[in-house]
Amino acid sequence: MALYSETVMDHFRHPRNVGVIENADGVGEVGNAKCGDIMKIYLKIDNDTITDAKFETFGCGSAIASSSMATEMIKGKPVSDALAVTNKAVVEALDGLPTHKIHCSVLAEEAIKLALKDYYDRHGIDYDKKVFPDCENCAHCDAHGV
Amino acid sequence: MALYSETVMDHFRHPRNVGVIENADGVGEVGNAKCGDIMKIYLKIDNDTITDAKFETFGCGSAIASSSMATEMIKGKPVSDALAVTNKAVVEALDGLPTHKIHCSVLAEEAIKLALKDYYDRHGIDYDKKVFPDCENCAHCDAHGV
Amino acid sequence: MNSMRIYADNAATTAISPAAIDAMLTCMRESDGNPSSLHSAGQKAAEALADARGRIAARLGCEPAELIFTSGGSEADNQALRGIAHLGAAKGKKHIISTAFEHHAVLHTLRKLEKEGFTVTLLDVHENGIVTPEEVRAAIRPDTCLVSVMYANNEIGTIQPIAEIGRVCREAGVLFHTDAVQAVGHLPIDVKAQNIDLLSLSAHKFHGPKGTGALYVRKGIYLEPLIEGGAQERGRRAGTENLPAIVGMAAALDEACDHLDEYTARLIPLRDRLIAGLSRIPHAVLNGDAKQRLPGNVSFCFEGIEGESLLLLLDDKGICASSGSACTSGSLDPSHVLLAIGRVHDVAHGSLRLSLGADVTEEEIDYLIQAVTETVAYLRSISPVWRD
Amino acid sequence: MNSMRIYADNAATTAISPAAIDAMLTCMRESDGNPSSLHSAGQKAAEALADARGRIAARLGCEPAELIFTSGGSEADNQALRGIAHLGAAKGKKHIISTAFEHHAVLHTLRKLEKEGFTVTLLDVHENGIVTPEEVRAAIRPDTCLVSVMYANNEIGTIQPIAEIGRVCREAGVLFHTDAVQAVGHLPIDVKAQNIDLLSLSAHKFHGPKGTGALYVRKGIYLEPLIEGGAQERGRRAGTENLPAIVGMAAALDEACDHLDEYTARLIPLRDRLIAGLSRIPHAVLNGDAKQRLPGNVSFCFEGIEGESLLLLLDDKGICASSGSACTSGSLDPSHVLLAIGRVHDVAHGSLRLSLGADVTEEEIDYLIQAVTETVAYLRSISPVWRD
Ligand SMILES: Cc1ncc(COP(=O)(O)O)c(C=O)c1O
Ligand SMILES: Cc1ncc(COP(=O)(O)O)c(C=O)c1O
Ligand code: FES
Ligand code: FES
Repeated sequence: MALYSETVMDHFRHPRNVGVIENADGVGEVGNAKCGDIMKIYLKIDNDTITDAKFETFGCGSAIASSSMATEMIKGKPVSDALAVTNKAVVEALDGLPTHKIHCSVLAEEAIKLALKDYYDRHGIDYDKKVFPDCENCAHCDAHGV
Repeated sequence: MALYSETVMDHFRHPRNVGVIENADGVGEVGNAKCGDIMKIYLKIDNDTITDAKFETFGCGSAIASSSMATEMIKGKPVSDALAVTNKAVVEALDGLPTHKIHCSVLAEEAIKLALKDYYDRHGIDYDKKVFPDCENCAHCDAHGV
Repeated sequence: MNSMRIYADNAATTAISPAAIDAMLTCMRESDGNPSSLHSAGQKAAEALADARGRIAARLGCEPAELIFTSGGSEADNQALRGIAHLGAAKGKKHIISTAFEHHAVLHTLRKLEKEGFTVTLLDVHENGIVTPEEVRAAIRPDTCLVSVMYANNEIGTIQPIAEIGRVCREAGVLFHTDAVQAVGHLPIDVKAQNIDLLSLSAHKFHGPKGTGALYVRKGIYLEPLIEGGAQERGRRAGTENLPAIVGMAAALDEACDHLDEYTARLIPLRDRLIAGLSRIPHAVLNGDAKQRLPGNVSFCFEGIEGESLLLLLDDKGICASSGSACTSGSLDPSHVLLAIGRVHDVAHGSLRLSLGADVTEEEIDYLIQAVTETVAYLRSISPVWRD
Repeated sequence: MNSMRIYADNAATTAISPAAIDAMLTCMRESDGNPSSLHSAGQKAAEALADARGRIAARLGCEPAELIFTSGGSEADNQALRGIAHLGAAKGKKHIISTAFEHHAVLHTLRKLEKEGFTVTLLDVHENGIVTPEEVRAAIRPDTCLVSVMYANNEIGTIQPIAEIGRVCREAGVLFHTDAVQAVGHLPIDVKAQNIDLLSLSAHKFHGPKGTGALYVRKGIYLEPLIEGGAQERGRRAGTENLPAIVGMAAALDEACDHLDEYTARLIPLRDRLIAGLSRIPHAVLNGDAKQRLPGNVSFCFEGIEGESLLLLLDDKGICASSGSACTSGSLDPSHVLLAIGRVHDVAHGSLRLSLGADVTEEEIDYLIQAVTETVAYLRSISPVWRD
C-alpha cells in the first residue's frame, strides 16, 4: 500500500521523453499553475506517425509519471492510435493511481489531444472538434475553486 | 495517593469496639440501607462517663473505620466530651478521608449524638434539642434522591 | 488459607498481552512515521495501519474502510450516537431506542441528546438482564432513527440477542448500533450476518492496549466526525493515528479470536462452578441470566453488606474484583444496571462482580468461593441490618 | 553525494524516545489495572496516573487538577473550543476570535460552530506569520467569549506573542486558548505567567507516544465533556485512561524540558545555516519570520515546482520532509497557512517544510542544502513554467 505503484515510481524517478522538441509539429499544454499541475507535450509527426514525443511537467509525482508513460505510449504510433489513448489506458499502464490522482492521467490524455489538434490546425487538416478537450471551460479547475 | 490513609485501612481491617452492648444505656442508629450506610452505636454510661462503646456498621470502608475511630475517641470520656466530638475531629484522627466519603464521618458524629440523646431520654435528663441531628429530615438522604 | 493473587476484574480492564506489547514495540521502533506523511517513513506507517485495519476488519466480518479508529469505547459510542442522531434529525427523525442498562458512555450521550430535543425510549431489561427483539419492534416508531443495544452488559454479563434485534431493525429500516466493548474478543461476531450497522469496541477489554478502539460503520452511512480537524480516517476522525496502539489492538484481537472457542469452553464450567459455590451463601442472588452470560462474568448481590468493604477485604486476600463497574466507583449511588434488573437499593449496594481471565484455574475458583463466603459472613457479623 | 538518512519531519511526528518507551513498558507490566478500580491493582494505576499528572502540571506551571488528559491535540482543541463556545452562548456571547492559519482541528471546529450560530473573526497573520496583540484587542467585541491563537504554527513555525495576547484577553475579560501542540517541549511555557486560560498539547510532537495529549483548563472554568460517559478526569473526559501513554508523555516531557535550553541553543544556528543555504536558491522565499520561529522549523516556497515531487525525490535521497502539514497531504489544494501569509497559489504549491530534530548535525544540514538545491534545479529543468 505504498502511495504509488512501482511503475509510477519508476516513471517518476526516470521519466522518459523529458524535454522540448524545437520546431515541433504539434504542442499541447493543459492545466494551470494555480491547480499545481501544468503539462506540455511536444510532438514530431511524419507521415501521420508520431516519430518523437517529449514533455515538460510542473506537477506532482503522478503528473510526471503520467506524462512519461503517455509519451511512451504514443511514440512510433499512428496519429489515430494516439488519439485513442484514454486516461484509463494511462492509469492501467501505470499499474494504477490513487483516486485523488486520477486527474493527472486526464491531463496527460488532454495534453496529447491538444498537441494533435495543434498539429491538425497548423497543417490545415479537418477534424471533429468534439473529440478535443475544451480546457477553457475545464470543470476540474472549477472544482478546485481557482 | 492510595484510596484511604494507613489509619483508615488499619481501623477498617481491625475495627475496634465491634459488637453489641446488651442493656446499653444509650443506642443511636443513623443512615439507611438505601444509602448504603447504617451505623449503630451502643453506649454504657456510668457516672456521666462512657465506660464502654460498641458499634455495628453496614457500609463502606470509611464508614467502618469512622465507627471504629469514633468509638475509640469517646471511650472513657465524660459525656460532655463525647458530645463535642465533631465529624472533623474523626476525619483528622483518621488522617483524612476522600471528599466523597466525608459523609461517613458525619454519620459517626450523628450516631454518637443520637446514642447520647437516647441516654438522656431514658434517664430523663434535660438537653438542648438543637445540638442533636434530625435524621428524619436528613439532607444527605435527599441528596441521593432516595 | 493459602495466599493467592487472582485478578478477577477483567471487565474493568485486562492485562495487555505480550504479543500486543511486542507489536507495539516493533511499531514504535520501526514504523514511527506519521501515516499521513508522503515520505517512506510515513508510507511505512501507512502500510502498518492498513495491515492492522485489514486484520481487525476480517475479525468483525466487515471491510477495512468500514472501520474508524477511535481512542476507545467511549469515544466510539459517543460518535455513533451523536452521528446517527444528527443524520436522523436532518430527516425529521428524532426518536432513539436504547436500554436502561447501557454503559454511561451511551446513557450520558443520550441524556445530552434529549437536551437537544431528541426523545429516548429506554427498554426494560427484565430481571434476567435480557432485552427481547419483540419489545424492540414494539418500541419502533415512524420517527425512530436509531436503536442502540449493548452486546453484553459490563456489570452482569448478560448477552443480548443481537442478530435478532438487528433483523427487527433492518426490517423496520432503522439503524442499529451495538456497544460490543465487552463482547469483542469474547463472543463470536459477524457484523454482516448479525445485521449490525454500527459497532463499538475497545482494545483494553481483550488484552490490547488502553486508549484505542474502533467504530464499525456500515458502508453508505456517512457519520460526522466527533473530533474535527485533519483528514485522517477518511475525514471521519481527526488526529494523528495512534498507530502503535492500533497495531497492538490487531495483535490482541487476532490472539483473542484464535483462542475464542478454546477459552469459552474452558471458562464456562469454571464460571458455573463459581456461581454454584457463591449461590450457597444465604441470601445471595445471582445477577442476570445464569446461562446467557459472558463466559467469564459472575455477578452477585449479597444482602446485608456493602460492596466497597467487601472489595477491600477481598483485595487483602489477593483478589481484585469490583462492585458495579469501575468507572462508577467514585459514586455513592448504587449501580443503575442493578436497579434496572429490579434489585432494590439496599440489595444493590451489596454487589460483587468477578470477571475471570481465561487462565483462571479450578483451584483459584475454589479460593474465590472460600474467600467471598468468609468475607460476606464477617461483614454480616458486624452489620446492624443482619441477624442470622 | 554520500547517502544519509535524515528525518526532518518532526513537526508531523517525532520518534518516541527510549525513556518514554521504558516508562510505557514499566507501566504496562506493573500498573496494568484500571485507575478507577478500588483494589490494589487499580490503586497502583491511580498512583501512577497522579504522578504523571503532577509532573506534567509542574512543567506547564499549573495545578494537577487543571489538566484533562485527551487522546491528542485534535481532541484537546475540539473540547476547548466547543466547551468555551457553549459557556459563552449561555451568556449570550457568541463571537470567537482566532487566526487564519490555525490547525484544522481549530478551523474546522470553528466552521462547525459557525453553523451553530457563532460568529468567527479570523485575524490576519501578515506576511511574517505573526499576529499582533493590538489586532486581537481591536477585534474583541462585547459578545466575544473566546480568543484562540496558536502558540507556534505547525507549517511555518512562527511564534506568537502569547503572553501579550493573554494579557489583552485578561484585561478584556475574554477567555484565551492556545493550541500549543508545536510549542510544548520546544519553547518555555508557564500558563500562569503567560495569562493562558486553556492550552492544548500532544505528546507525539515531543518524542512522547502517539494518541495522548492534554488540555489545561484554568481552575474555575467548567468545561463540558466532548466524550460523555464514566466519571474519569473529574467528569470532564470519559473513557478508561490511556495510562501507559500518559506515563510515557510525562517521561518525554520531562526529558524535553530538561534539555530545552541546550537543544534551543544547538538548533538555532543550524536552522539559520539551513535557511541561509536554501536562500541561495533563485526564486526561493522563506515562509514566516526569520527569527521569531521554532528552533527546528525551516519552511520555503520554490517557484516553478510542485511540492510532492520534491518530497518524493528528497525521500529517494534519504530525507523525510513535508510540504505543508502531514494531515493535509491527501488534499490537492495548497496550504491554507501559506495562502494566509500571502503566497499566491502558484507559489504555495512549491512548498517545503524541514522540521529538524535536536540531534541534527552540521554535516546533515549541508547535505540537506545540497540535496534540496539539486532537486529544485532538476524539477525546474523539466518544468514548462520555468526558464532560467
Ligand atoms: C498545531 C497543531 N495542532 C493540533 C495538532 C493535532 O494534534 P494530534 O495529531 O495529536 O491530534 C497538530 C498536529 O497534528 C498541530 O501541529
Ligand atoms: C460496555 C462498555 N461500553 C463502553 C466502555 C468504555 O470503553 P473505554 O473505557 O475504552 O472508553 C466500557 C468500558 O469501560 C464498557 O464496558
Ligand atoms: S486542471 Fe486546470 S486545466 Fe483542468
Ligand atoms: S445518610 Fe441517610 S440518614 Fe443521613
